[in-house]
Amino acid sequence: MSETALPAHDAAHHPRLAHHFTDLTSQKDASSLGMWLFLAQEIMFFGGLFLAYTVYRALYSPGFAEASHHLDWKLGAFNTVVLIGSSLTMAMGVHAAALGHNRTTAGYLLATIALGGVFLGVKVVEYGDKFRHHLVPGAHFQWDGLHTRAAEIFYSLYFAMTGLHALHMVIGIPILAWMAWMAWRGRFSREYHTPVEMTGLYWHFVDIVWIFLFPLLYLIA
Amino acid sequence: MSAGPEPVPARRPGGPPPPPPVERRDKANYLNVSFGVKSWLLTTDHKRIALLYLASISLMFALGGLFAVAIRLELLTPGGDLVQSETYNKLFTMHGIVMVFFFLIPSIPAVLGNFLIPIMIGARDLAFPRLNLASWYVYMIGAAFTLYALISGGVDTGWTFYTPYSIVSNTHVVAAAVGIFVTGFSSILTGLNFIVTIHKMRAPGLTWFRLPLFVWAHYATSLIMVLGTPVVAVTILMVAAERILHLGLFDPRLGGDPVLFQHLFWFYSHPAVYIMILPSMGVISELVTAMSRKRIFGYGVIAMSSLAIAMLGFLVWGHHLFVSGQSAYAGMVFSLLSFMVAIPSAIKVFNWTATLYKGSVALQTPLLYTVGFIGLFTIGGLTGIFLAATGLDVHVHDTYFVIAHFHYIMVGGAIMGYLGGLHFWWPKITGRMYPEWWARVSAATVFLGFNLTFFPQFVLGYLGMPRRYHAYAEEFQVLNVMSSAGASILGVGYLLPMLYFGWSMRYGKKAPANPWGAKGLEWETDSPPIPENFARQPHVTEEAYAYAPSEVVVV
Amino acid sequence: MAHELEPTQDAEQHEYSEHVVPVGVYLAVFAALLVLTGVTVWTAHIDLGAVNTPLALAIAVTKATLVILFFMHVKYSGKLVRLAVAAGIFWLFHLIVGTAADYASRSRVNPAGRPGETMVLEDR
Amino acid sequence: MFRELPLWPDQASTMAGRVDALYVFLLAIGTFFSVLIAVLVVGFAVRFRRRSEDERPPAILGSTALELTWSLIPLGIVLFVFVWATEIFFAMNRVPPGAMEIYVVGKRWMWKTQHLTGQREINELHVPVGVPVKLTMTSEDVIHSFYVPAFRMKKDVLPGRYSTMWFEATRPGRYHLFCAEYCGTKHSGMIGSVVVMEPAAFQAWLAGGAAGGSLSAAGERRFAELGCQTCHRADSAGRGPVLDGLFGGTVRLANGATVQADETYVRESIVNPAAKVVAGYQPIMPTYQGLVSEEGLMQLIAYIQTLKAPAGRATPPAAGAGASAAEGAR
Ligand code: HEA
Ligand code: HEA
Ligand code: HEC
Ligand code: CUA
Ligand SMILES: [Cu+2]
Repeated sequence: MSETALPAHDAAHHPRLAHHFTDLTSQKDASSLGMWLFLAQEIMFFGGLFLAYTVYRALYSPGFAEASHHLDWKLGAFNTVVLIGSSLTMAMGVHAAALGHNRTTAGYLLATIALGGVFLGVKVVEYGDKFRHHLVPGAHFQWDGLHTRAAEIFYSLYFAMTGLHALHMVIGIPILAWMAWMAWRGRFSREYHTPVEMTGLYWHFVDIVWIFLFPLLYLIA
Repeated sequence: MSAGPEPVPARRPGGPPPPPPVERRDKANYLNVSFGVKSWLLTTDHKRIALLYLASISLMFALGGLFAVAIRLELLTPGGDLVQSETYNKLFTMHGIVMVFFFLIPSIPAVLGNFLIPIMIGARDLAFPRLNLASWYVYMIGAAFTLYALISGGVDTGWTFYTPYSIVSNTHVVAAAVGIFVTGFSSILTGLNFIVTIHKMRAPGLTWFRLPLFVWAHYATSLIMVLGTPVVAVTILMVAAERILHLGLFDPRLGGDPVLFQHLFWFYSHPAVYIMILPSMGVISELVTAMSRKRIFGYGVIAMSSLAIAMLGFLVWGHHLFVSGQSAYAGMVFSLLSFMVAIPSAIKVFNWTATLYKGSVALQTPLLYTVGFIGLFTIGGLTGIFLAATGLDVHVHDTYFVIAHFHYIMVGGAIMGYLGGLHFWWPKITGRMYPEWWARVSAATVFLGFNLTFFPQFVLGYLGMPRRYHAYAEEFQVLNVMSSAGASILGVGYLLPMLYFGWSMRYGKKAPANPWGAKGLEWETDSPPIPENFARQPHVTEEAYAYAPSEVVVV
Repeated sequence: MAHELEPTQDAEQHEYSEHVVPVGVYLAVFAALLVLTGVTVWTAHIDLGAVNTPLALAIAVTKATLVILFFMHVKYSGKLVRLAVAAGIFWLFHLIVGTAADYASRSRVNPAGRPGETMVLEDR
Repeated sequence: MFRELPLWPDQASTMAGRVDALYVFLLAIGTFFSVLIAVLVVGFAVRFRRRSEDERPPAILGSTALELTWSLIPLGIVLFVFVWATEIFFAMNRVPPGAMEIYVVGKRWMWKTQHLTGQREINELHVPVGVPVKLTMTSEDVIHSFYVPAFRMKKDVLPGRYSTMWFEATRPGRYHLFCAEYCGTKHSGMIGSVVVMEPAAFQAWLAGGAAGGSLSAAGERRFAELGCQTCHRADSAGRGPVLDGLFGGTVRLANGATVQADETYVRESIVNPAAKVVAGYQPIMPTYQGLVSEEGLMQLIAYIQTLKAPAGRATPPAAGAGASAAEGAR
């Protein structure tokens, strides 16, 4: 066993380098691996609901089809486009950050927030509609089709899955706002913009979940 | 070997003030570097966080132990006479929840793992120190919810939360569920931190196959934590949602399927039993070599068997559902896969045994616990084979046979490993030696008490005494009395370390840097370690456990 | 000596490359995602029998892959990140397939049984 | 002394011996390996204890041959156990044809059993010796588990569906019946006994009190009370399908699928008729959920089972004939 001195963090080292890392690259690698592991965890988290969906869809396929017809696929499609758009602005934001363009980054992040807001707004409209039509599972659930129970299960899953998805967006937006603020204050640089990137990964993940939710919930033939 | 200039403590702008310069090496360590409550509650030093965890989980263990004492008292007599059946049901539920989620799952990883992994790999800290502190707070928040559930009246669903009972039970299921949900994230964050740390922070020269086996075991454990825990989190969230929002996912009255809940629950909770045993196996791998001052037998095989257990462990969850209404064909496949997990476990046991052969075995406390672990884990594991045998499990499922099986592994195995590790690294953690004589007495007491408590339960189980029974048939009494008697001995055995560990922190003999003459980076630094772990960046130039041999035997 | 100081890392040193993706790539991916969304909606409204759902899923997988590879830069990332992605997806797959196997075999092995029902093998 | 310290449960079914044999085998294997490991570990620790601080043990790095040995031997053993256990498991799941049928309803916290001949029991079950008995079980609330240690048989009883279990008792006597799945406050009080009787004694017991007539007769009355016959008439003039000969056959559904008409199907048709609509009919049948208890449902099923096929429908299996028929089938 031999040893060398601990790396001396001389004055030249980057202010964003934490004491237990030797250089920015390895610090960034660690963050990025950590974030991906977090996303793997998120996949499994949603996975439980996707499993429940798979099982009940197989058990109650006619009921699911019937229930799905009461969702407005046009709103769903609109939201899909909005969310894909927000993914694009997010990617552009990260791109700008990587080039060290702080102001541009802030602009793209704000656009992402705006699109996220639109998405959530549409969701609120949809949820309100479900409330009015007594499609919220529970004591007041009403269904005039054939498959009352299957429809109730479907709407349980609908609310659980879209609700959890929306919750992720609600968490994401403040983080985006914070990133936008930091970018506006010029905190990022070519060398150091890891937080923007990590936020981006999270936001894209949320987008991917919706990419699956849309056909599975709105488009059952 | 190159010596650079004396290191200058690093600091981040706006961060805490730099630790004192390292010239006063023998004086400045992570314990005395700063004082006050704040210096502990806001620390990002993995060593201090480990101690925060140690304190919290010890309290939780005492709490879970008190529930166990109450259970054993009630079961002294066949009539349900000590407590009401409602109370009894809450007792075993809280016992299970506290012991599993708040004690055993965090025990070794969050205490010993947190303390040792960075040191063992020659790093200054975990990859994400603040996340590490956050995970302790998350744990505490989860514990607070669970304690709230407890104080406001308890939960009575069993630690398994089976639906539809957990949906209709009128106890505080939601608070307990939220508690488990939240703690789950503490475990995910710890696992994530470990994985990144092990990948990214290893000292120069420390290649994968030079890693101590303790680190391998934690790597495997962390994989389970990250990939399994979220599933139970969302499942338990759905149960809470069923109660609050009346979703019908698991409620047969609403068209849901309760067996789906069982699938989801065990998809995590079976791998979780390996979260509980793998770290302990890691400890034992360290202890056998250190206590016999000999290279471990079959390093690569032990390392790989940890990964194999973690992987295979994800494929067997259906063995808890043999009589639940799962398809018999699925049962058959899950049974076969359960048998397969036995192989890597067997490999470990045999390799440890072989390591002792021709060693220079110090018969000190850590070794006593090692021997205890190997014996009791073997019995617990082999009875797992009984349970994995479908035709036999139909009879013993949900009887005391299962209770005995898992206490043999979790109390006899995992806790023995935990205590062994705590004794072994106690000098490193506190800089003091524990009193060896008392420690041996306690190890012997735990071993005897343990067997007297749980061996009779195998017999009870095969006789057909169902678990979670508040009152039982008369003919089961003798065996139950034996078990309760054993539990009181066991309790004394556990109380002793709590007392002498506490005593030793003040009065114990000062520990040298390497009291065991053991190999490993953690023994190269001071006891207790300095805040930055190493004064100089260590370089690793040799295999793990490279005890200078008399001869090298290649078989 | 400088390189000696670096902690040992996995074979590839840089998990995350500084590769700056041209904006054109982002726009192309965005366009592809829009088109695929259109295709999903379109195919959902024509009756393809049993093919509908697998097709919708296949399109969703394609879209997700595009997002992961380009927006999330996995195409330019190291092995370790790819491994993490693969692990997440594989485990999800495994969770669903493992459980579905139970439900599916309940009906297959017992002609009288249907999914969701206790299985009994009857010698009728 | 040994009355107070029992070590082995009663053996009272055809399964008990088979399960015990496997258990004894596993005990032998388990003891062998536990003792082997214990002797080696303790033996090595003592034999090679440290005698001086400067001892230098040899470095034994490992051995592929040994690793293979101690992987393959356990592997062989577990594969053997697997085959053996699976054989027993499938035998447990495969109900012999013509088994005598008994219906069981679990509810917090009691067991209610009904014989086809109409006897109803609470927390007791009388069965004849030497006759395969099939239990069709369901729960009114949460999951329970029907467990008779002396038979080595156990099966979870779930709400909303039927689970089946069978056994053939071999020794007259009174045995414990436990609820083995935790079901709430009085889970440990959800116990009773299974009384195994000689066939003659059992016949006498059956002849005793069948207060309400046979199970199917009770079902017939319920059928009339609930007004089922307004739609389901034997002459196919009703708005619903003819139920004669339905049971045991296959039914074509409106969505093209076919299902087997078993207990679960009939039960679902009554409590949730829209779930599976018979081809050629409108989904007009009202749901009877909440109007019929689980026991009532079982009576209806028993009744529908007795409706013999008019020409053309598949023949339903022998049912409702009680012990004698089951005996004949063996
Ligand atoms: C740390 C915890 C832990 C560990 C490691 C294990 C390990 C194993 N468990 Fe256990 N188990 C639990 C904790 C654990 N279990 C708990 C808590 C429950 C009950 C949950 C509840 O319902 O509340 C349970 C329940 C349980 C069941 C369900 C029982 C039922 O409810 O009906 C089954 C069934 O297959 C099972 C099997 C196994 C097997 C095959 C292993 C294997 O991994 C064991 C492998 C080890 C060995 C085999 C020993 C070493 C080998 C040798 C010495 C060589 C010789 C070997 C052979 C010849 C085979 N366990
Ligand atoms: C890590 C897990 C763990 C641990 C360590 C234990 C430890 C013990 N368990 Fe535990 N047990 C479970 C996990 C665990 N158990 C689980 C998961 C269940 C299933 C629950 C369910 O069915 O839902 C269960 C169920 C269970 C039952 C079955 C209840 C039933 O089904 O009706 C019994 C019965 O004997 C029992 C007994 C014991 C005993 C005697 C100990 C002993 O080892 C405890 C010894 C400890 C002490 C005696 C305390 C020592 C004293 C102190 C630490 C200090 C004292 C305190 C102060 C001074 C304040 N346990
Ligand atoms: C309003 C008329 C009506 C009443 C009253 C009614 N049914 Fe039905 N039943 C139908 C119709 C129509 C169908 C076929 C469509 C379907 O499956 O839902 C049917 C189907 C069934 C089936 C499935 C038959 C098959 O061939 O597969 C069963 C069993 C059944 N009913 C039992 C009952 C019982 C028992 C009652 C009384 C408790 C009852 N029904 C009351 C109209 C009725
Ligand atoms: Cu019914 Cu336990
Ligand atoms: Cu398990």
